Amino acid sequence: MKKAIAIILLAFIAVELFVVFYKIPFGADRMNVARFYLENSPKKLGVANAVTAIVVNFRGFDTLGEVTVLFLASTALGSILFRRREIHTRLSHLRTSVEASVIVRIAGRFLVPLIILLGAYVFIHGHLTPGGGFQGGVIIATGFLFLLLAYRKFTIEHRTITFVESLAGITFAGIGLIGIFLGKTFLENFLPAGKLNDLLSGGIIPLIYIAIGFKVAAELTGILDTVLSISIDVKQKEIESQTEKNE
Amino acid sequence: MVATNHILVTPIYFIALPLFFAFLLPLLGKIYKSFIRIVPGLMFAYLAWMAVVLLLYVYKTGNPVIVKIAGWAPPIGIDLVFDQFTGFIATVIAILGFLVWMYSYLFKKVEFDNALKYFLLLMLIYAGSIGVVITGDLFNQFVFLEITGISAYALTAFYRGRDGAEAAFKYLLIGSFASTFVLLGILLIYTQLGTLNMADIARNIDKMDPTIKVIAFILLFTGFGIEAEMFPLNGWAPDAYSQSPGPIGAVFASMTSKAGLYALIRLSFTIFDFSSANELLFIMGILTLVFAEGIALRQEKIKRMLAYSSIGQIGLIMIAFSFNTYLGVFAGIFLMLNHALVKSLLFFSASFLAYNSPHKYIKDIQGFARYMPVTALMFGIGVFAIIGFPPFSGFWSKFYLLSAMAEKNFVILIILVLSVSLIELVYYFRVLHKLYFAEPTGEYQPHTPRWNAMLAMVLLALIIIAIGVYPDLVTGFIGKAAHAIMDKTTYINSVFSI
Amino acid sequence: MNTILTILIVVGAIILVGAAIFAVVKRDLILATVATSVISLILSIFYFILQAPDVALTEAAIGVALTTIIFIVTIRNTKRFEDD
Amino acid sequence: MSNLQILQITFYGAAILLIAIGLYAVVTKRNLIKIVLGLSIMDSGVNLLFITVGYISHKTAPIFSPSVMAKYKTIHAAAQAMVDPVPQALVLTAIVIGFGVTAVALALVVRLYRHHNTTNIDEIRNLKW
Repeated sequence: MKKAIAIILLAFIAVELFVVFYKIPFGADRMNVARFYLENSPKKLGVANAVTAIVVNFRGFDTLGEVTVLFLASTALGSILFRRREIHTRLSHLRTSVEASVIVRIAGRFLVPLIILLGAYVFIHGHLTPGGGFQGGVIIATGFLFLLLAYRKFTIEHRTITFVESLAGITFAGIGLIGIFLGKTFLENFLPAGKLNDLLSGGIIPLIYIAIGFKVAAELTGILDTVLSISIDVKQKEIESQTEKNE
Repeated sequence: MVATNHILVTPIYFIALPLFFAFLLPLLGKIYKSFIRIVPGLMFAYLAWMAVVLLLYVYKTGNPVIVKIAGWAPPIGIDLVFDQFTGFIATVIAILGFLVWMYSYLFKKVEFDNALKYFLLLMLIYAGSIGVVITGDLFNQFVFLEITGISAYALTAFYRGRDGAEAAFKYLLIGSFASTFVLLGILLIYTQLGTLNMADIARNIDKMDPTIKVIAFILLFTGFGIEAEMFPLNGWAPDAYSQSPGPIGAVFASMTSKAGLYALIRLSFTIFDFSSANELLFIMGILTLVFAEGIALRQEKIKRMLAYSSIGQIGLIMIAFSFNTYLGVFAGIFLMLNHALVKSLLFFSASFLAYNSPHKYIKDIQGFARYMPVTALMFGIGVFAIIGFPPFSGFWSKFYLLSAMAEKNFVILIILVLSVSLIELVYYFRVLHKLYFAEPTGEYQPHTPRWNAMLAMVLLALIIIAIGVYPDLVTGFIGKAAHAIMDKTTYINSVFSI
Repeated sequence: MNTILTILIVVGAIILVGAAIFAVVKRDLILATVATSVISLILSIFYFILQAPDVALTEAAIGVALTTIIFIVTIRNTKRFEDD
Repeated sequence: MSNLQILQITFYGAAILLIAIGLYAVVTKRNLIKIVLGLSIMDSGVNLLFITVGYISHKTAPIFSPSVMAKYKTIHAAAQAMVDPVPQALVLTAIVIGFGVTAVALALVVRLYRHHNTTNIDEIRNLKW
């Protein structure tokens, strides 16, 4: 009964939304400010990828907020799950009950550096090709995820993660603040724009995107590490309950 | 000078500094542990001072301070608007942020790791709330709303108790609904106008297809309404208020709900031009008020009671704004100020009362006034102020509200507001009676506030009394703020004149 | 876009909606999670067709890989099956 | 029907159905993980809607790569042949934010499971409303 009402109500909402969106023609050009972005990201900023120019410069403030959301998520995860460090190191061998196969481990030895290199390539070329700090950061985090899953002894020093995370965050906000100290505005470009499609072009944009790349990689690795350590906590609990029974 | 870009005083610092120090704090903590408490405090103090300076500047010159970001003038880039209205609310939030920090400086459960997270989250929820208020861009407002939301979820689940996670999950669910609605609304506006800047949208709103305009308005109104604790989507609020650490109740009342309300008001007053928006605001306000005060009467736990009373105040504020007259808006802003100050004082003092009662029930606080006279006195001042007795600030806010109603000849509404005040009187005095006149059940060694919490509460009480005795302290600012929010053209022109 | 691509897109959309319904109805949460990663995969192809390579990359990396991983870890540490 | 119309119905329909299915899961399902799954499906629907709206037929991705510049010669001509980049930038932000919210939600689920040993919403007292 409840489900039927929900389905009818949602069908109504869906139809209503569809009717509204059907009024918006598909594939039509309705750019307004976007026209300006497209014209000026190569001209004024020397950035080939217009999405990068918007994400990092025109609407860079959103991106600062977005990085903050990820930072918040990793902090929140820590505060919600109460990671217990000492247990973590003592029981880290419990993360995977079965060791990954030899093939996986050997493949990992060759693959992981390549994955990390690919990630770095993606965020260094963020202003030229598709992808950038976020995508590159995620790719690097996937590399660390592989390590965490394949090698049961592999642990990530949490201090390093915090250090990279903080440093990258300060770099992002700091580059923004330099703009103010130079008498310009927050996050304004203060370096020469350079030639379009050169690696060294786009002023501060590649710098910020590299900082974002490091930050995202560190944050996501931290999140994955925290999430994967849930199982350690659970196993710890099981062991505790078993020893209680035995006593 | 419309746009200031002073190196020491610029609205951008309200967001840039908390984020910068939030990223820096884990490193600072490694150098010297107490930095994690001191550095946020210095920052909050600086920002509160800066807010006052900026507000005085705006008040004296009459020019809003508008900064562009990344060097692009709106609508190309994102802009921050610190005008008489947003500036006033931002200043209130900034001052309360400093007081909340002072209150939690020696917060009891603070061990290193937890303290780090607590102050991080406090800084980020502060940056998010001020960001929602001063940003001039709709999508940017969404991002700040998300920052506020996620820090609020984390703070709700901050304690290990079993109910915190439940409250946080509930909050997260409804908050995700809100963000989906807001996103869809932003998308609809973008497809029609191709811009995300609020002033640009307001300028071109006539160009929107009428149906799409209505749907976009409803989506955004619902989304922001959830954050503002509007009926019927406020089921999360009492749980979140009562499960979070003591001072965070004050943060929710004075910062996050103010940010949501601001977004709602900006939406109805500036961005859209519906005359029926005021009626919608009015109806939702009445429903929120009646529903919340009715439930507050039946609450057994002190923090839940305060939470429902807080929702009721939000309803009153919505009603005041819905009149769309100068006096009504004036009363609304005064109510916002009063609510932020008084609810913070109530939550500050009540969290000590609740902390010492084992199950947080009102009946457990019998005779606590003997053991913690100052806290009880502070709670008493808060109660008198929120009901609207002179000489507290609440008196003036209710006075202006009633005169706004009288001006419009809303006799029934006047009766409603007076009877709501009576209901408030009943449930607050029940607590006061228990606090002062009931016999204590046994010997207590209560946990009493330390000097920092005491100082924060006394400062708040002094502000409340000062405004109550001498309302001209704030009426000038509030008057200009009311003019600023009602004057759509000036807002648009000043944004585009930089 | 030409006709063949159009047909492929329609088929993709049907799979997309089918996967979403499967994800909601299926009681085995692991399979439901796999269905959502299928959704992300098709979406990222759609984004590519709609000339948004940046978003396609992001969706592929976050939606297909990371979200799925954290869901699966959570499910492995709670209950695998949904019960009424 | 022209191709464009079919595509319009397909993309808008798929996106809105995703939102509706996600909403259905959030409203009716009793399993916490299913609810979070519903939220992420809902987010995906909104994101698809954004990208669909930004698409302009017969135009290319907004990247001024050497090959594009060789084809169109001037920046102005190339800019005329590109899709709207703004929704793409917004979706980038939205995807990352959605991931953050999902991670926090799942952490809360794990904590609820630790306290109550269940992921069923009905067996957790306060969550009923």
